[in-house]
Amino acid sequence: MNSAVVVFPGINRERDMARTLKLVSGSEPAMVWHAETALPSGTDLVVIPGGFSYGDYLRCGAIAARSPIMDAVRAFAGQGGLVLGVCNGFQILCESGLLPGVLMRNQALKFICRDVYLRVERSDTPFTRGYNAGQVVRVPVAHGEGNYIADGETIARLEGEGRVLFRYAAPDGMIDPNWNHNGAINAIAGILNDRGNVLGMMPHPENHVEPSMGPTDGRGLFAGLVDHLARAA
Amino acid sequence: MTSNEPKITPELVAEHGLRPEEYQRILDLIGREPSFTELGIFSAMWNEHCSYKSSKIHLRGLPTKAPWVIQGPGENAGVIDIGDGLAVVFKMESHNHPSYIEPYQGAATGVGGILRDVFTMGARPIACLNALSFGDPNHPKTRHLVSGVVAGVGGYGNSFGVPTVGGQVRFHTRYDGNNLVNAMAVGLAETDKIFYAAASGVGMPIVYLGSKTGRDGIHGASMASAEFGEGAEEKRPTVQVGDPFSEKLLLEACLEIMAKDCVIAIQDMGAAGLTCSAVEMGAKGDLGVELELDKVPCRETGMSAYEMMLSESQERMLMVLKPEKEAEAEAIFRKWGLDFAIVGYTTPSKRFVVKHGGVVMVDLPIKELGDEAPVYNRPFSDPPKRPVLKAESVRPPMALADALERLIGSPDLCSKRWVWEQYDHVILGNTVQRPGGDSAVVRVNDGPKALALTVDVTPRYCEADPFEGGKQAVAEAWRNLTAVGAKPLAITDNLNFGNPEKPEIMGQFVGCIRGIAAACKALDFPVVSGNVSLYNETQGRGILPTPSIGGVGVLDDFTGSASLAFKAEGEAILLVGETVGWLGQSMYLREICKREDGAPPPVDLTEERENGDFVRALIAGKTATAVHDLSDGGLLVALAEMAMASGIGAKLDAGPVDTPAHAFWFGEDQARYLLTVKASDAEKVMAQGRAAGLQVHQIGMTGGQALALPGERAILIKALAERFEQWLPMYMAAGAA
Amino acid sequence: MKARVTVTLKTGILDPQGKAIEGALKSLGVDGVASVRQGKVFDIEIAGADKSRAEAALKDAAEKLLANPVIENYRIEVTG
Amino acid sequence: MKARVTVTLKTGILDPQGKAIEGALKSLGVDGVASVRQGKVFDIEIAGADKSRAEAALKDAAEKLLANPVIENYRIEVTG
Ligand SMILES: Nc1ncnc2c1ncn2[C@@H]1O[C@H](COP(=O)(O)OP(=O)(O)O)[C@@H](O)[C@H]1O
Ligand SMILES: [Mg+2]
Repeated sequence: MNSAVVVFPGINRERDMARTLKLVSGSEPAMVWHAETALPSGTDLVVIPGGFSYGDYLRCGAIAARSPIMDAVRAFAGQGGLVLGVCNGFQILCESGLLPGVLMRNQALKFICRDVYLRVERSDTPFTRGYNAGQVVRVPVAHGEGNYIADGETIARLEGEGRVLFRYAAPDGMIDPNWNHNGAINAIAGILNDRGNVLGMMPHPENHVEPSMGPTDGRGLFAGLVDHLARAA
Repeated sequence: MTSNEPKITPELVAEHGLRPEEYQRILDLIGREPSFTELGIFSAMWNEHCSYKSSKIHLRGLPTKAPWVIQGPGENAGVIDIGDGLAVVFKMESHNHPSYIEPYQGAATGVGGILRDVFTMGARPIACLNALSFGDPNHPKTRHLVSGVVAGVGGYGNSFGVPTVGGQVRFHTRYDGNNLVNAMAVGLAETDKIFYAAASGVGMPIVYLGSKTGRDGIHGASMASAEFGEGAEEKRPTVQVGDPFSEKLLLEACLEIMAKDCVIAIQDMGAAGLTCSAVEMGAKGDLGVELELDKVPCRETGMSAYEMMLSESQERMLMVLKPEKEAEAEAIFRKWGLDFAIVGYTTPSKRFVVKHGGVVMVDLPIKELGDEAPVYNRPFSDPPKRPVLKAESVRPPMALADALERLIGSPDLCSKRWVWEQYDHVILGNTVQRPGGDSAVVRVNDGPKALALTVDVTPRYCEADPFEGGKQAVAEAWRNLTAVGAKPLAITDNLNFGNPEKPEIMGQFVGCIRGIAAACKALDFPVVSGNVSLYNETQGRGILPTPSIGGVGVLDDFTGSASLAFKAEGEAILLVGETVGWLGQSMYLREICKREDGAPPPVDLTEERENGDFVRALIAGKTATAVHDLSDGGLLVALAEMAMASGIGAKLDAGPVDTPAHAFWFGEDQARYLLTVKASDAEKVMAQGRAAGLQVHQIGMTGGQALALPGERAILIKALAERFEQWLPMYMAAGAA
Repeated sequence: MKARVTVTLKTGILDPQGKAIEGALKSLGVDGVASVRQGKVFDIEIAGADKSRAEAALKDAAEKLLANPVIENYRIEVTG
Repeated sequence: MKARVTVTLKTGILDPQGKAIEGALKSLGVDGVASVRQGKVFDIEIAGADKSRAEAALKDAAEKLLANPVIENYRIEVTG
């Protein structure tokens, strides 16, 4: 798997992401600085990691979404390339127009770092083939602005087209406001673009992949991607 | 030295916090009247914060050496060797007053400052901790302060990208007008790539790095600077605003130029900014420094030499650069979007010369600026010894079960989840043990090595008996590191006290330091860095003496670390250490009996060491399945914490007949641990303990869904956990945002 | 030239911050507060003296970056 | 009654937000941007029709909560 991790000033989970990509896929990702205008040739997967790009000043992800490398990411996605945005990456994808909607401040107006439970809604996508539909996975979140909203029409489309891939849930998989820590509409934790090749999600699967460190539920996402790309090749 | 600077008057001198005799010392030293800018520089260098004038002679008594200490106190941070060519760089620092004035920014810039101290030395920060003391929960400002401080600590660390993995939060009315914010940062470096502040070589370029200089945090001459003209009020912000985004860039840029071998010396600009950093670099290297202020990147126009020299704008550094590396270093800083300017040179003269607009504004002997700072041996008086409170004299006002429920839901003992969930504690992917245990455990690189980190102090003990309290703070840190299986290596201290000009406060200070020193010596646990914060007083009333101790230990293999949660039903619960039932200064006495009196529990350092070594060996041998040290609240509270962490209860035996039950279960005797072992191992472990001359007794078995004490109603773990988690969120939700 | 761009949330978009402030003001006993919504202002210095050119630049700034049209409206004033 | 409280940073106080936005606008090529400072607005509905009473309440709100006088200035407008 040839992955590329895009690094904006202020991004701070790029090392976590790179370590996980290496661990699961066996190959080192390329680190791509925001001022570049092209992705390394042969890239199969672009990852925009978490952090506080440009301090998240103005709105989270807003400034990064307008940097030069994002034109290349847009073109890559336009050709069907796989793009994964995690946390700040999700926010950047929304701000850049690659995904609909916006991430508002958490309902409780506080940054929250804790393990949450996600219900995987579908397993027939490149991002979730490592899971079973309905499976509940435990991964950490760490954000102040993860409260997903979009207008009614957009939400209806996302739901209607099965583009909500992850939802915050109780450990038993039930959707329950008590387990929706940021107040996202329909408990949305991760969504797909209309073409199915761009995923944005708030939680950090990359932080739960090593057995010696604790839960490994995040691994399925990356393992699924490796598998998908291997088959496509 | 002309210009339109104000004339030096006795009032101006006083406003700079300099006493007449201190001013006389300046006159004697330089043989003339100082310029206004020079006065500002003296005031910055000779204030308590920079000169340690009240504390210096006492700090000298702290043990600072051990074979694993690479750098003790005196640099930006302490450095210890953890083997495999790796070093840990760490320090703790206070930002108390700013956090009272502007809680969010005050706390945020406190975190920013300590992170800079660590990465200035070439270390990548891998963890932060914080110790917070607030006033009475019912004081009208407390909630606002808690909310702002916690958001500020989190806001900076989360954005910078370092996990905040541990700390302390306490409430007491004695912090009403003086909340404490102590922030600790821990970084990792290679032992042969540590960077220091001492300049070397004459004619070397001095480079200014980072953010631009503004009029942030210029203290002292409030009236004097008002003479500068209209809008003086507007020009005099005393609160700095943090910019974690810039600091993150500064970190990456600094580590990059260090890796490229561009740096001779480097120093962050902290308190007294450019002044302190430039003087320190020169003085430590036995060199003079000449600065050209017209080259300093400024955020505002028309800044005077005085303002530039005293500005405390954040996210800045000063570096002595290898001249041949100039272009390379500059390119790195430009890439990260940061300012880079050569603002001066080292000189052979041992003088500190500052020019502005072609005029020499400052010309002072550089070594004397620091070395000749006044040193005071302030009078101190030992506080009266408090009587030892006999357990028999304390009547239990309620049943044990009720007391436990009340204690576990009290402000100091309740869960601090509300706080640490606002801190990203998992970023970097190395947090093996998250907040909530005895020590945080953070993997080093990809392991198997790991660090154990903790911050501890029990201010009520320090107040009742400074010497025992100082010992206890160190012993508790050592115990917490031991409880996860780590070998304790070294500490940083942050000494928060009231007004040192009062003999009784000075007595607390001296007593605590002596206690700290005694414990450090006995436990081979030297002090490698620290910070002193004095004058924490409002309306003549000082804070509780609060010497926060930040401890660092090492584990050879993180997968072998112990945690406090019970692991299985049917295991034997062992208590290590002697229990006499010490109620003086206990949480039970304060929260249940509403009394704060008596002598605090004495700390037997030999016992501390023997018990700790015994427990650590049981962890290393994988015999101990869960471990927890005993502290605030005593035995029953510790048991409750182990049970709540696991959801498994315990069936407990009756305590000894000759100790009152409430004293046995809630007494705060020191040097104790609780651990669980397989039932089949219990006899063997107790025999080992006896053979070593230690007290090791079985007190019950794990199992069930409650804590079952003989003769008491069962205490359901679930109900207990609800109380434990409830207080802080409820308290915070009850007030205005 | 000095200008101000004010960015406010569109009607109908939930404003948790505004709500929290509203609650806080009420519990502080501030008289008669019925609702609060929070927005942002940007005070911008623009080079040059041509007002209509400045306005065009500000519009550009607002649309390219300062406001997110999914949730926000903006208003421009050149103040002098 | 409708009112707006505008809270801005005092001169000289560092505005990291403004600085980052300024940089972004420049690199987006927005014409002539020299500096940006960011502030907040609060659009507040006040019950009753007494303007001076409303102003007093808003002043109270600004001082108690909306602005931190150490670093911020505020301005009140009752708009109708
Ligand atoms: N209480 C203390 N115990 C040990 N060392 C201390 C103590 N207080 C200060 N020091 C040491 O004195 C030096 C100067 O401290 P400080 O002025 O706080 O550093 P900085 O200039 O980095 O802010 C540091 O090396 C610090 O570690
Ligand atoms: Mg320093």
